[in-house]
Amino acid sequence: MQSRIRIQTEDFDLNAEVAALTTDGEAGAVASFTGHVRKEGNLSTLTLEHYPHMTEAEITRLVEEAGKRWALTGVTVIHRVGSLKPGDRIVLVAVASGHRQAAFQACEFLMDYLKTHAPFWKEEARNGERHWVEHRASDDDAAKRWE
Amino acid sequence: MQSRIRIQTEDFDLNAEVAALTTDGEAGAVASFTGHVRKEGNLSTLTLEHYPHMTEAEITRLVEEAGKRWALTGVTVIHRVGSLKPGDRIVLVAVASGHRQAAFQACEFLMDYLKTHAPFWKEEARNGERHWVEHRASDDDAAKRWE
Amino acid sequence: MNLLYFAWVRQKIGKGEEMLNLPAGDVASLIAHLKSLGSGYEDAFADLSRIRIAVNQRHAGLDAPVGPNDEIAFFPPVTGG
Amino acid sequence: MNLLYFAWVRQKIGKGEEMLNLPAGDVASLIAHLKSLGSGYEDAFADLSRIRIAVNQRHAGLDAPVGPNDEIAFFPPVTGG
Repeated sequence: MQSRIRIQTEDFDLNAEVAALTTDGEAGAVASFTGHVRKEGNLSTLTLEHYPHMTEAEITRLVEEAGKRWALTGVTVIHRVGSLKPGDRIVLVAVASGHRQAAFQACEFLMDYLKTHAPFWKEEARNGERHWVEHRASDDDAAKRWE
Repeated sequence: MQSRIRIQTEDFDLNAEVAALTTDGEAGAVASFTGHVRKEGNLSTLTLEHYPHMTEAEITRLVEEAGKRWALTGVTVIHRVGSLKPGDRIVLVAVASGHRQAAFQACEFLMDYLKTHAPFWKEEARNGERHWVEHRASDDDAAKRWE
Repeated sequence: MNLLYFAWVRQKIGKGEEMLNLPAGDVASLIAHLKSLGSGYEDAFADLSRIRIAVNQRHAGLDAPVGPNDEIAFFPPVTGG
Repeated sequence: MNLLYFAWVRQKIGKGEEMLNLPAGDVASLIAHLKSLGSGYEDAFADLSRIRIAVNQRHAGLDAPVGPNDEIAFFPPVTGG
């Protein structure tokens, strides 16, 4: 299984990422997830902080776990950090497999674990005031489904 | 809920399709699926035939059903027809929602129903011989999960 | 009624579309009639477990009623996606 | 040991990183010591249900052992993705 994990400030190219997962021709199915900054009336900036080194290490562990649970040919995880604007893309998880159910399940598993395990923190700026986004209990519930 | 359904011979642009689903800024989550022609030793061409008008009508019904089952902001279904080569993309289903579980589930539902309900037929050319791809019972089982 | 054939059903029958003037009935009686039209039809409809049906662009069964203004399509189980 | 603070933990303590020479113990004893260093630390660690811990870049609990060569990070529940 090939895997690509990137933490970066810049945006990503979905066509190129999906193509990279299918060039070997083994995978007929690619399930992808992109997370986007919502456009809300007073939200001006979303800033993402992370824990360098641990972020990559933790995501590597999550991807390895997904590779043990499902028959995958490739996984790509790209997470942006720094200052984002409403409408910007935040995260990509793309999973290639010979079977679409494996691709879907692994993609959802990775998103649920990213949300609960990968050391990122979001800070919103609204009307000139900054505050840290609160972790959601519903994300913990989502991750628990895979235990 | 916005919806786009296209049957076309040409390829599609994932970045543009996902951007179109998120320009209104309501959706934080987009789940996508792309199906690809596998590269197999002797497979030279995959030709897709369909039933014009019924294809669009049937996919419209499936998308409406997904919109009733989950809170979605947009759905895009693009299915290619005509002659494809190994590595080519066949289908895109992209679903936008405020909640990632709704996006994932609706995307998987739509793929399962496309595979069992939308009137497309694949013909493979291998070593100069053409034959029609057989429908898979596992696709029927996948669709039955949603009944 | 307007009849459409797809994939190997089309190939066995040798055409993709035809208009037939037939009395109203159901899909089963229509197939019985078609099988009397020649060996290509007989071959195409030899095993009805491999045939799917649409009436007016909606999936339908052998017991679906069909009349002179209907569009009836016959095809193998679908393989898109 | 090398200590790292992120998000509002970092802001309350007023720095992102520091080196401290402390005897080996567990995370709980380390936090007890940190809380004696000033009101910023006290504030950051006032409610441990809101604090998450990593030891050497792996998630860990209050009972995890820590020694002089370890990297210990304190942060709020994560909100990425």
